[in-house]
Amino acid sequence: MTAYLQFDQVSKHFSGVRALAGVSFDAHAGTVHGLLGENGAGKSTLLKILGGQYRPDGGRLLVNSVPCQFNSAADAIRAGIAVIHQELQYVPELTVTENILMGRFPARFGLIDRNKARRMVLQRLSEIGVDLDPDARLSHLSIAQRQMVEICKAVMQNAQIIAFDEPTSSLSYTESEILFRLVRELRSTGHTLIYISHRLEELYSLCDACTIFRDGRKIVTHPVMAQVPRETLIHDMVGRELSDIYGYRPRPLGAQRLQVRGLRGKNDPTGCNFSVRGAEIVGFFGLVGAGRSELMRLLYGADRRLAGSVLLDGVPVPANSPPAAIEAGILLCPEDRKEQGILAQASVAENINISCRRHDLRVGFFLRRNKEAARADFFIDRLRIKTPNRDQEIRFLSGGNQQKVILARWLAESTMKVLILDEPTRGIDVGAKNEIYRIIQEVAEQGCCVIVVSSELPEVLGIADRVLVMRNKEISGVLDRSEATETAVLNLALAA
Amino acid sequence: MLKQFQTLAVQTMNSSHSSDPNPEHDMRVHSSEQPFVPADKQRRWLVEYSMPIGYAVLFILLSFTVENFFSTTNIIGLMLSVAQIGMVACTMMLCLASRDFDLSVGSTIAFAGVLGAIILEQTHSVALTVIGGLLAGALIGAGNGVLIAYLRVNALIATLATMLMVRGLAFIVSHGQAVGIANEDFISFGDTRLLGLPLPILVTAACFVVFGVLLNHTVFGRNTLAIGGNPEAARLAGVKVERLRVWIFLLQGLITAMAGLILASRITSGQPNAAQGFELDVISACVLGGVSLQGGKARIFGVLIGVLIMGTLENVMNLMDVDAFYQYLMRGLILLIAVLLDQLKTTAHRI
Amino acid sequence: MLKQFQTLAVQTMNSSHSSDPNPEHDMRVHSSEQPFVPADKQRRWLVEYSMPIGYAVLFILLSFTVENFFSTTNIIGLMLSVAQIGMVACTMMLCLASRDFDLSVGSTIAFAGVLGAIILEQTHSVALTVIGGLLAGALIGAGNGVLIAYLRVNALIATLATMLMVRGLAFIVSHGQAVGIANEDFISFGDTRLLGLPLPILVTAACFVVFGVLLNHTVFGRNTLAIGGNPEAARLAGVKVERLRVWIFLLQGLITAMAGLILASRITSGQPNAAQGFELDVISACVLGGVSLQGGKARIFGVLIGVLIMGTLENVMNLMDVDAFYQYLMRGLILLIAVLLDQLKTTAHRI
Amino acid sequence: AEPQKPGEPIKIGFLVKQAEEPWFQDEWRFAEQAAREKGFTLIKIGTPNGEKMMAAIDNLAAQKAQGFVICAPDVKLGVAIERAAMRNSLKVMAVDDQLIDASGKPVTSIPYMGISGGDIGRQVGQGLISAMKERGWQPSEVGALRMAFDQLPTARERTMGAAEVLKAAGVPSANIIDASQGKSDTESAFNAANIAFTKQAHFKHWLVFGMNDEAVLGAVRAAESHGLKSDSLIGIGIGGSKTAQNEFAKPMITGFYGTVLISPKRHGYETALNMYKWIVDNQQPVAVTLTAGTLMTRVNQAAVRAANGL
Ligand SMILES: Nc1ncnc2c1ncn2[C@@H]1O[C@H](COP(=O)(O)OP(=O)(O)OP(=O)(O)O)[C@@H](O)[C@H]1O
Ligand SMILES: Nc1ncnc2c1ncn2[C@@H]1O[C@H](COP(=O)(O)OP(=O)(O)OP(=O)(O)O)[C@@H](O)[C@H]1O
Ligand SMILES: O[C@@H]1[C@@H](O)[C@@H](O)CO[C@H]1O
Ligand SMILES: [Mg+2]
Ligand SMILES: [Mg+2]
Repeated sequence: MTAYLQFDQVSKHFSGVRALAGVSFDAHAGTVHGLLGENGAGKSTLLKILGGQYRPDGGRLLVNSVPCQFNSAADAIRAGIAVIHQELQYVPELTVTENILMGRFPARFGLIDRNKARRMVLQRLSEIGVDLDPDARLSHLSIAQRQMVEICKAVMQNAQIIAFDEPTSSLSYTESEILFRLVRELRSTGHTLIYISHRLEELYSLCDACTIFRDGRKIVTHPVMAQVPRETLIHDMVGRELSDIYGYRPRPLGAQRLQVRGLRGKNDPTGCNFSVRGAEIVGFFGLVGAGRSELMRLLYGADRRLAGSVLLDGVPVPANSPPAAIEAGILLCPEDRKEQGILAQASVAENINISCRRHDLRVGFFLRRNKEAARADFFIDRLRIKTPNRDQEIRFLSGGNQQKVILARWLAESTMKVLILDEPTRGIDVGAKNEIYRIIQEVAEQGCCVIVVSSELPEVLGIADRVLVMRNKEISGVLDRSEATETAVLNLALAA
Repeated sequence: MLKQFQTLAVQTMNSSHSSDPNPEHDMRVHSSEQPFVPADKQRRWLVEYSMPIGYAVLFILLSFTVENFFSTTNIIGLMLSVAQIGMVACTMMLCLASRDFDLSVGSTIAFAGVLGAIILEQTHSVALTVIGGLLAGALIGAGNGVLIAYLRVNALIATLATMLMVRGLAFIVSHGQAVGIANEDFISFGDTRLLGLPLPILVTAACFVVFGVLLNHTVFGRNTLAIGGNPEAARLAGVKVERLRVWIFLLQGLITAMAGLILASRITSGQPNAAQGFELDVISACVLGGVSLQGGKARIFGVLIGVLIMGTLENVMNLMDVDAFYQYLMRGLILLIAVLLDQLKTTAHRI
Repeated sequence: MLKQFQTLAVQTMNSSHSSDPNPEHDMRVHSSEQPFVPADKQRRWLVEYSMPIGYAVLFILLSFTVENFFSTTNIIGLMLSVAQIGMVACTMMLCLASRDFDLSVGSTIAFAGVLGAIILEQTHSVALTVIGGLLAGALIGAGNGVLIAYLRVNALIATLATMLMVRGLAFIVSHGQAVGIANEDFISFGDTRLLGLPLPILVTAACFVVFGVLLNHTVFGRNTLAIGGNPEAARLAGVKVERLRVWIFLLQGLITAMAGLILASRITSGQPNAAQGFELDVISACVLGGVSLQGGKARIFGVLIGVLIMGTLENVMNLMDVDAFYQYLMRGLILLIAVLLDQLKTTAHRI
Repeated sequence: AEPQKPGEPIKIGFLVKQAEEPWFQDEWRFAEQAAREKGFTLIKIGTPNGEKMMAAIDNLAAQKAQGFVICAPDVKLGVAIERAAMRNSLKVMAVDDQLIDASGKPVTSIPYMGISGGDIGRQVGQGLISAMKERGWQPSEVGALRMAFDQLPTARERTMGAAEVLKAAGVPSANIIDASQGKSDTESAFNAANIAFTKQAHFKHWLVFGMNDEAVLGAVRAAESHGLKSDSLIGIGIGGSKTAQNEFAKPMITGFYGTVLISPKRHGYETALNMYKWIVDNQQPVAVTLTAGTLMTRVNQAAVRAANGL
């Protein structure tokens, strides 16, 4: 049987960076082919070549044994290829319908048939099992909902080849399940699917075959993924053994430090109450739109507080001002790295130092270049951020590496008392996750309160001392580490 | 093909977290939980239409307080005074919506007028005049488009350059002198009336209708907003971004040339230094009407209101005989008040 | 907390460069595995410095081909002609870098000059004149900043409004008449020479140095770029976005007022209609120098070159006696060529 | 035209092309004086371009004015003004610049009072020549700097008029140097003149003229930075504005020798008055009234200004 999609010695260089070096592998119709590899291994670059966004420097691409050369995304779409990119590509001011049908509106003489468009989208959305208002603007949706729109957009292209680049990184449990069903359905109807993820569990449950990348090279293709042990995969990916990636170490908890009382923002019907002890790691779990991110932004002062108070060590934290929160020792690493995190045109070093540099300025005003450089290099090294140097603009880094840089920005803070990480390991490879969990523990060990918001259930269970579950903008339950099982948490997240 | 998903999804929910007997409940995490209360709906409506309502209130107020304001002559005069700005604002809206910028419109108005007058002088043919003028405008626009879309020159600089070059051309072809127009047919276009309204006003009205439909009901319009909102996303969705941008500029050039010809007919001459500073007026009207300079946002109705506000302002100040120096002050102040009011609304909307 | 990061950082620096058995060492995926080939480095260097190199080449070429170009008098004249643009371009750079926009600088120049001249006329005190002028500028700037940062008025409209209002004020306080300056101390500032260079040129040079340092070596500068690149991210990273923006505009007002006073001293009078269209010249110079209108990108060196290109262009055309009408054409053309060349470079860089 | 109905208030428009220019401020001031004396309402509108001018005429009609005086942004707007006035049954009179039609002939139906750009220019030229002769400079040795702003037709007419006289008096054409101002302000004039002085460093004596006082002032300042002081430079402007008076008020004599003053009083007061009489008594003004300028220097300034009612 010949493969439906073949990569033949595909290479790609960016100025000074080798992203892909002669990669070859085949993907077959009616299968899901997983791509694995560390951050910056070249996975997304490969999909961008597949989607016609980049042209390869060398090698070629065969679809159904026919060599293809794409000069634009439109060419790839015409060849029956749909790609769901890692960095979501939507138009914030347009509606769900308009985003999904962009480039292919049903129209007569250029006039859009709005009703038909709306019907088409509504039908497909409900077929997939997503409940979304087709007239809502994307800017009003949560990231997870935007991600579902992207998926729907790709599916509606009627492509034979569909590639997913870390689709679950911004989905929570329910949507992920919907997505998995969708992927299996597409497989059963004979589509060729490429699937990138850093979550081994989902790769095992979805993929038939898989290919592992490292530093732009293909390490190995496993025709039957199920037969490959987890350890082998991890070793091939990161080049070393990792036994327990969470590395949880119990530690003595301190006194109550952070107290949140009746905190309420625009969308909350009631206020939220909770508290965190010193040295404690609290995990927040919930389904999409459960209101976790909103709560954290309120706590941090990024959104308008309507009622309630936040006390840190008994002292009230001023509302509505992130700088004041930072002053008080509360830090928030936001969930949306593209919109709220990266300074796209600034260097890696700049992105790391932007906030914490205020501690080591010269004469209160001038920068200390070498100190900042040393700090940047330290984190590049410790988080294994793949970049040619600290002066590279962050937008040229792979998604996972950008996430690491943003994390480094917050981990570099030396005066933190409360560290809030919203979806911190989104898109990060196993090796680096392990490192991040270790740092989180270190931070906690020094008496900080750590709050980790995550939609990855194993992660929450793996690192938290206590799990708070949110549902419908309220905290629906609190579970100690010993009580927090998958079922218990999900019951709280879903129950009426 | 995927029809069974809904049910499948429901099954998953039930099987994996069985406690809920109501299958539909789980899936609808959003809308059901964020219902719009009627009060909210009313407020949204108010917010949506605050600009036209605001303008209507202003209009009524002025009718009662400013002598001679509410009279046919004056209203027609008012509309005539913004006819050119109105036409060009329609295409400028598209241009801004696609995250571009066009400073060359003032020069194009002048050039089209001068060129038209010269052609008319030479050939005495109105048809050739119109064709020549429009063609020149379309070419200028397309040139801008190619520079910006294909050669990726910054729109500000590119259109600043064409602004200078086209103005230069207008001076060169006319030797710096206004070119008189004697042809009655051509001149009469500027003051002929249909249904009591001068033709230029009707043309402007037609522009608003056509470009309103174009923006809201055609692929062209939606794609324009898409490339303004996120060009990369539009490209990845298969939109021919470059071609579209050239078309937008071409249209802009065409309509601007038309405005230039109409102006020439109204003032019975082609003036090489006409319409200086026109570009800022047009862009201001658009921005006042809620078009975002960051692209991706446009409303034809807003632009209409923006244009009317600009015209009313000028008109009322002249009716009230405001001193020329204080007119500057007032214009600035009222511009500020207009956007501040508009701003209050969006802030209210956001929080 | 986590104070050891600092120490750790230093350790890592030391250890990783010695041949230690530290297992972390192998993990350094970056530099070692992706070496920069020298050719690439050279090209990057060329790309980085293409603008200054290009300007240098142009300068040498002109020195040989255009009579009178390369003479002390002419070069000083050239620099003098862009002294005002240069000063204001420094702060405009910051303004654009933070994704803002300022159209009010031309009016502020005029107003500061007129106000200064009036104060001088009344008090005969140079100190009061300077203080008064600068204060007015700072107030105008701060006003812009508050409107834009706190009241969230669109920068284009806000500064267009102040542009109108301030121009109006300039006319009102001077009754539309030039205000003469007779004070020798004040006038001498405009033509005193130090080290052979007129003071205005030295002031401009100082501005470039100060704002270069400000941009690249201070928190202020870095945060300015940050809020331009991604305001939301900057806010979440603890940057006091609103306050910073007000400061940027305040500085802009201050420096612009200084430019206005210097201009008044050079032309020995405060002219209420001075510097019309100045804002576009300044913004063009910045954009020509690679400052992005989308914010987040600025280079002081680029701005300097942008300003010099603008000045040289004008200077050479006058030296070569280019006809006034053709000057428009040439200015547009050369502007285009300059950005096109610059564009080629970034395209080369991108692919 | 039908005679004025009794009882209706009389309103007269006064439209000028550049309201910010001191000249027009003065003109308006004197027109106001006529309005006060005769008890009519004066409506002042600035109309920087053809479009604004058309709007202003419509606006006058809406205010039920009976007539207007205009200095149009461009003289070729004659026909448009004629038609707009007729459409709105308004009486119209031109001031300062005479209106012409498509073929360049004066629009005879519109009475005119004002100056001829060429004549004023020639007056400047004569002033320069006599001052030059007084100092004993040879026409063949002086440089004559024409501050050119040719985008503006009247500016061109004026400077060309001056140049004409200089040539006739023996200044070689080659000695007449153009300095093109990008804008019509002092700084642009400064920069343009600066280059000219750099290029033509061989001239030891200079004559400077331009479209207005600001242009000449810029050139004088530029000359000073080239070491050319009042003893080697004669500049004569046009207008007699505050800019010129400021120069005359300086303790030290500068290169700004004089200016040709035109009388805003006659233009403002008399035109408004004539229009009033036309409306009320149906007394049509004379078709053309030309006013002349007066050369005003540091020495005779007080007398000249007084003679013009300033
Ligand atoms: N436009 C670009 N310019 C320069 N370097 C680039 C560019 N795009 C990607 N790279 C580099 O190419 C390499 C591969 O990136 P890619 O995005 O394919 O990684 P990835 O495997 O998808 O990683 P992740 O898991 O983090 O998403 C990285 O080192 C990245 O920095
Ligand atoms: N800008 C916005 N405008 C309107 N509604 C919003 C906006 N941002 C979020 N929401 C809504 O608020 C709800 C809560 O979102 P939030 O991001 O806090 O949830 P979450 O628990 O963090 O889940 P996730 O981040 O996975 O979506 C979502 O349903 C979303 O639709
Ligand atoms: O524009 C000029 C004005 O400056 C004054 O000189 C009178 O005549 C007008 O034509
Ligand atoms: Mg990737
Ligand atoms: Mg969230």
